Amino acid sequence: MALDKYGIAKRIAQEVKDGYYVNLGIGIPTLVANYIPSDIQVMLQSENGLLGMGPFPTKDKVDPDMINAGKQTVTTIDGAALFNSAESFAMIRSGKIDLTILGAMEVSEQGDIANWKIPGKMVKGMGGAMDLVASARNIIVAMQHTSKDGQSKLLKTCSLPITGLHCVKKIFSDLGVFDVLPEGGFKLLERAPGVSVEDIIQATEGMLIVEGTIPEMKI
Amino acid sequence: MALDKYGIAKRIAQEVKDGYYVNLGIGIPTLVANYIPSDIQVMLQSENGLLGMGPFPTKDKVDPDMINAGKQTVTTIDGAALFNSAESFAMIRSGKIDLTILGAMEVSEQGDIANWKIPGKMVKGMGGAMDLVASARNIIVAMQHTSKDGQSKLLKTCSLPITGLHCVKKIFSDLGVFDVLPEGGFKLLERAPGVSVEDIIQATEGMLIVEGTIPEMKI
Amino acid sequence: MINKTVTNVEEAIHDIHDGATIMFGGFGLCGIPENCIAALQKRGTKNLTCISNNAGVDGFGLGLLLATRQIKKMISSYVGENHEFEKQLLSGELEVELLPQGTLAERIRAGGAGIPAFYTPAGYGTEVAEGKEVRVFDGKPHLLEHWLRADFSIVKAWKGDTAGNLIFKGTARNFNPMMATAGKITIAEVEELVPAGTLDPNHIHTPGIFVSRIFQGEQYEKRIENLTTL
Amino acid sequence: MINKTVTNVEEAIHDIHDGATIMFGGFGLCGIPENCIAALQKRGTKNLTCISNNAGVDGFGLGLLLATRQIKKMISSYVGENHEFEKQLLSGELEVELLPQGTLAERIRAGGAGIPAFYTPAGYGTEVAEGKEVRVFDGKPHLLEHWLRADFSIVKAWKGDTAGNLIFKGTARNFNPMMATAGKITIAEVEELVPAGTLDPNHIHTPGIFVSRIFQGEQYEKRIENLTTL
Repeated sequence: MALDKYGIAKRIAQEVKDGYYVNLGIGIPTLVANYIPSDIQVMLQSENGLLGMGPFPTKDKVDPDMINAGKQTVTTIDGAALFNSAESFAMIRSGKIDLTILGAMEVSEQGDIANWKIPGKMVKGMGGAMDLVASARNIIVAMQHTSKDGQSKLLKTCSLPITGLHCVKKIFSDLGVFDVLPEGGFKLLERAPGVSVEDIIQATEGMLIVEGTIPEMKI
Repeated sequence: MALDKYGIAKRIAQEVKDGYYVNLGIGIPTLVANYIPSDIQVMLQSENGLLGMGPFPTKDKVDPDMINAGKQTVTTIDGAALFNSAESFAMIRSGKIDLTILGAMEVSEQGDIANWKIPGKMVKGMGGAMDLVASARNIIVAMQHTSKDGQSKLLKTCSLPITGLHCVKKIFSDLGVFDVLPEGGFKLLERAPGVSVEDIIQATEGMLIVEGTIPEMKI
Repeated sequence: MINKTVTNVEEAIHDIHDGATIMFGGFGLCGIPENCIAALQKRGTKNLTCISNNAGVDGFGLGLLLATRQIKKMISSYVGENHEFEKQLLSGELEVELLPQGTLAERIRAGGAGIPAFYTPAGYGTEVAEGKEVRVFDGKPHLLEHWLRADFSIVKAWKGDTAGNLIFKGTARNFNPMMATAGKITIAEVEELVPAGTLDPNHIHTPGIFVSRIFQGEQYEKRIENLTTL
Repeated sequence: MINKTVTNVEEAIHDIHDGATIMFGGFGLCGIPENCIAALQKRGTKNLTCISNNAGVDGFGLGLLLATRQIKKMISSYVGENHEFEKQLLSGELEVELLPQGTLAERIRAGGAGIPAFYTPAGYGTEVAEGKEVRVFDGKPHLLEHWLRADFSIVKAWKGDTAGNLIFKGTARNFNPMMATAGKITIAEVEELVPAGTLDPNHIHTPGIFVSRIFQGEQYEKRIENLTTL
């Protein structure tokens, strides 16, 4: 059975290593924070000006002056630092973030990502995503494998306006885990529990590479 | 009689107006601070990262972590702010300094200034002077009119490596006060006490403009 | 001491004219100049070009000025929270320039730092790159981006002093410090205005030289956009 | 908590190799990393390219490494205080690149901000402009300047915590915060090292993400260059 968004977040949490500085995008990526193992030390960066983001506050600790990039009320952990938006993106552009987790509407087999605009329909804006994908060393995407009407979102080429070229390193969808190869193509690494390789082939428009036995993911 | 360096500083102090942010260079400019009238409010900027520089400290208040751009121990006044060197020059380049007072080895009749290097002999470096002369709106120079061997330092063109082009607005020398005209030329505005127009003509190599009666300066 | 104090919000914004370009500090509803926005709505100043990371929400923040059609153009990075915005944009009533958030922040910082242009990798290969010079550094393509400056910058700080020095709190800092440097006239509203000499010079985020006018806001609602608790 | 603490200065500088490019914080003798400089002299690391606003004085600061001929090249803005420096420079033993102080600060800031190049008016029409691209913005000529980065940045702060966060004091801040951002490896020595969580996040000048190693210096002489009193 395909994963729900919590399942995707849980699987991605395994990618977070001890000592990492991590930027979490809006949506599923934000949920990842809830599943990071408690025995590793991680600093979450929020591009609105906070390094060392903690959990949501208890009701009595809510502070309207302390939010994350998704405009949710948050707290700080010991060792946190606050800074302005220019300093925040200085950090991002200079490659200090070890892992960046973003949502996406589409990803191409070349690692292009689209996540900010549907012409004529929806304009949210790119926020910090274009800066992140242009500079971060290690970008992984959390997304649904297909749209609500069943169209694949892992494509040969993106149909929507793109956010960045050749930047996505890994995809975690509700169906599986995929490396985006430097030479192009989605290499299947893991299947979601109960999802078959056949299901994934069906749901993937871009070039899918399946080598040997594909293990079921452990979450 | 020609002014000494204290006299030059005293005369320049009259150029400082209420509400000004002022940057003082090393040497005679630093002395200007001592003569600013006490009834006007001024903020002195030191490019090493201080706005709101106060007088030298008393012996018991000396702090090695609080110096000016000339590496002298200083104090802060109420309303002072500290910042890093990049922020300091952001302030300077964006034109927020109302008055900049610099020393010079030579000034040309076009307003070029040379004050950082004597080839083969002396290399101090330009420090912040090149940034200041390239960006500040209002640059005045404090200098001796002639070198120790009697050579004029107000020249047709600078002989030394220049610090900046077309930037000096006014010169205060030991002999007088001069506007540097936008079209070129030193326009004599005031004579130092006891110094004749003839003395000034003698000591000035660059184009000197003398119109009407030239008053003696009041200091 | 140089004194930047004005008596109230009306005096602070008295010369903001129709057609002005204005920077507004804030990220979402966090750290926005509530008092100045409300006063601008009351004053009815029109045809504004607003530079702000977001566009408020329906009924609060810049959403107030959108509702009254006082904004001609928005320069922002993310506007996903505002339905009125989306409506006016899709209908063509509102001009919009969307920029990567880091590019927006850096262009404003450049405006206040006297840097007319710089190169950044963000946006290469996207719509944002259209018409922009591309230059390769270390094998990586970058876009030439120009500074942003404004007729007025309106920022909101936690504490300020009469010399114009500002201290921000928490993530309400965001775009405020850069915007404070990039306005021809910079207006600061603060929660608490104190005499010069009260704030530790080592803690100041925005030196007073960048601030033209400062006043204590009458009241701060500080509306929360997404209240999330454990 | 991510912990950046190392036990002592030897561990902090253990991998600085001959030929390394190193940024040193400080303005004059104010805010310089005294302990690391002394340890580098002891270690004898050679052929260094040093990026530092000044070059110390005879017998203190970078003057120590000049005396032992450990420095191959200096990139600075003002070196007027050091006779050994002037001697080595005029004799051709020492390579020197002199830059306008604001350009030096901004190039280092750009290195830490991922901005490969920018335009500044400083130095146009002077020796500094030789070989540099000139471009006119708003009628004013500017020079293209590239970022500066280093193999190691060595900075000195007043207080630091185990997560690498730094707070500077007075004018000892100067070049330290920018340099902290521009080193492949950044070493911070501090007067007082405290546990993470002790410093107010709102007062931090350098976020810990930029700092690779931190330790408390054994002793600070803090020599004064020009003692001036009333």
